[in-house]
Amino acid sequence: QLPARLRRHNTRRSCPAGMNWIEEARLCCALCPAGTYLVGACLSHGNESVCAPCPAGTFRAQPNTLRECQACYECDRQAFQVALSNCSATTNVACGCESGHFRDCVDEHCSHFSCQQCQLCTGRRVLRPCTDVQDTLCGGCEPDFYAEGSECRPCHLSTAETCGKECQRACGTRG
Amino acid sequence: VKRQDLTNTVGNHLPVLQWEDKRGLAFTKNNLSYSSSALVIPVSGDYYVYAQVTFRGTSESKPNSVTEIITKVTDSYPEPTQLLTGIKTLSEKGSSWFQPIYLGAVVSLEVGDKLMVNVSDIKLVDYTKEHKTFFGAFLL
Amino acid sequence: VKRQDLTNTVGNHLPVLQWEDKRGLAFTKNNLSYSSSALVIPVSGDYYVYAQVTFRGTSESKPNSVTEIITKVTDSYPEPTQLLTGIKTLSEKGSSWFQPIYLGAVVSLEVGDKLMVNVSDIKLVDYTKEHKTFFGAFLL
Amino acid sequence: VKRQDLTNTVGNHLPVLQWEDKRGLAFTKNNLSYSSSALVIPVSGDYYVYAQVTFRGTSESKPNSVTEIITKVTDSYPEPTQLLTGIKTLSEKGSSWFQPIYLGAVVSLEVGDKLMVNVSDIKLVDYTKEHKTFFGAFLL
Repeated sequence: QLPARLRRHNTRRSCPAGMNWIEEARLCCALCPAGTYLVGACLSHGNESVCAPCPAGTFRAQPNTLRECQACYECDRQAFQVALSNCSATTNVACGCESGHFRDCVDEHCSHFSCQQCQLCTGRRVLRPCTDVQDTLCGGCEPDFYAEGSECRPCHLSTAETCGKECQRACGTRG
Repeated sequence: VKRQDLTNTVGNHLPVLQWEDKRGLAFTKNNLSYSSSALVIPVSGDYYVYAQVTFRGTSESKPNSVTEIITKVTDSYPEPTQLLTGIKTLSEKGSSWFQPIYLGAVVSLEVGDKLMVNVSDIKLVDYTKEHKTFFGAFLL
Repeated sequence: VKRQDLTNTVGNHLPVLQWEDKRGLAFTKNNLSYSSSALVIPVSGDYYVYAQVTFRGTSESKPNSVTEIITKVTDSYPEPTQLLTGIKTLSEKGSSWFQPIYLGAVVSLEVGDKLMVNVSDIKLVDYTKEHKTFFGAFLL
Repeated sequence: VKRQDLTNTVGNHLPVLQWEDKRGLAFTKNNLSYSSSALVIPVSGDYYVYAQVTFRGTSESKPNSVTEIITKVTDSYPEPTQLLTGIKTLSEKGSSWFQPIYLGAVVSLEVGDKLMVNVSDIKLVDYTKEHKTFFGAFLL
């Protein structure tokens, strides 16, 4: 009679897909779905775990056997951030900038940023419009505008006395 | 940490931070409880008390300095006692700045004592992520 | 800490530090082991986890900010969890700069959980002296 | 911490801080004693050792950097061992500046070992309030 083959004791991390090892029960239990967390182990190998929905203000984006849900982040109102999408049971809050603002990143990965107002290209060509991640890029003066210092001024506001060389070049001689 | 309601000062003039004590990474156990902005000491003894506050702001909202104080309030004395203090002057130039202050030490506490965290300006406290601003204690 | 091989990132996009666990002041005991950049938790419980990273560089290599994050990786969840974060903007002017960030707090961990330290830029980490950059944990 | 007598250097060139060990929040117990600027270890084991030094000064007295080192002196070796180091370059512009440095970690110590805190410049240490500069250790 063949020696009874010892049933391999359930060792840690040998659970099939869709299950995790639960230390206190020393069993492989089914994962809790995203949006929930583990409140109790399954009663026998491979069965359903006891899961509960994430409390308000917390989430779990993936199936899991964790004992708590992750606290949602908050958007930084001091930095003029807004919630692009609110926290749900399965997704963290997504923060961004209001329209007309762009992200001024503090670190390389832009996990920290403040929202700065897009610059307006008054009287200038827009070489690159403002986006969520970069400011407007303004070009030279538009037609019917002339350069005065760092500004572009409308030709029609200039007079013979005030229309200097650059103005005359851009706007023609003023009558 | 959680979003602060901006009216909360007690004891000395510096505002007191409010904390999340259940959700996410936050927890209390062994009768060390949290109520109205304070950790309440369940048994007399020596505790390692710690807190980190991440201050942050824009160039417009940059003070000369930021301060974090861990304070004890006790029934046996009418005024709060400052246990640990971190003060840092700021010299950042950029459009936004970040400044963490970590404090931690052993203090002798009595049952019923309350521990709180005061800050120089509550509007400058980064409450957006629980792992940037935190507060805790454990009995030795 | 030890000289970093500059290719090592896991989980979220920030690179993970590698550590010396035997020589000099470094040690592990009571089954709290170190393997592939992580401390491995031998028994479930509450741990005080801490790390200091000294960042340093020259004026040419000075970023806007430096960040240190203590992260947990667990079999129970496919994504790493950020436990503690320190971010500091830099405003030093001189030819070289130093910026230490210390983090420490109590966290609840399960057997098999792995703890790691992520940094914003591994090239800026001062690995030259073990007493300037260090990482550890102990069971309460 | 207490007012420093400005002559006290031992071992390596950095001056050693002197501490108040009885009055106010300061205390020693379980045979962990204090003598001539050092905590004396009563029993071999792993200790969590920590210290915060608040450096402060005026614009005239602002060095490039400030340094805090927790050092071990032992009978079994003639030179001090640097256990923990915090170094920070300064870039404050204002008339006065504050810079706290916190250090803390687990170290293995032998009975009779002495722990001290060295600083880059003793005149820049804020000894005015016990909760701004402090030093301690506890056995795990």
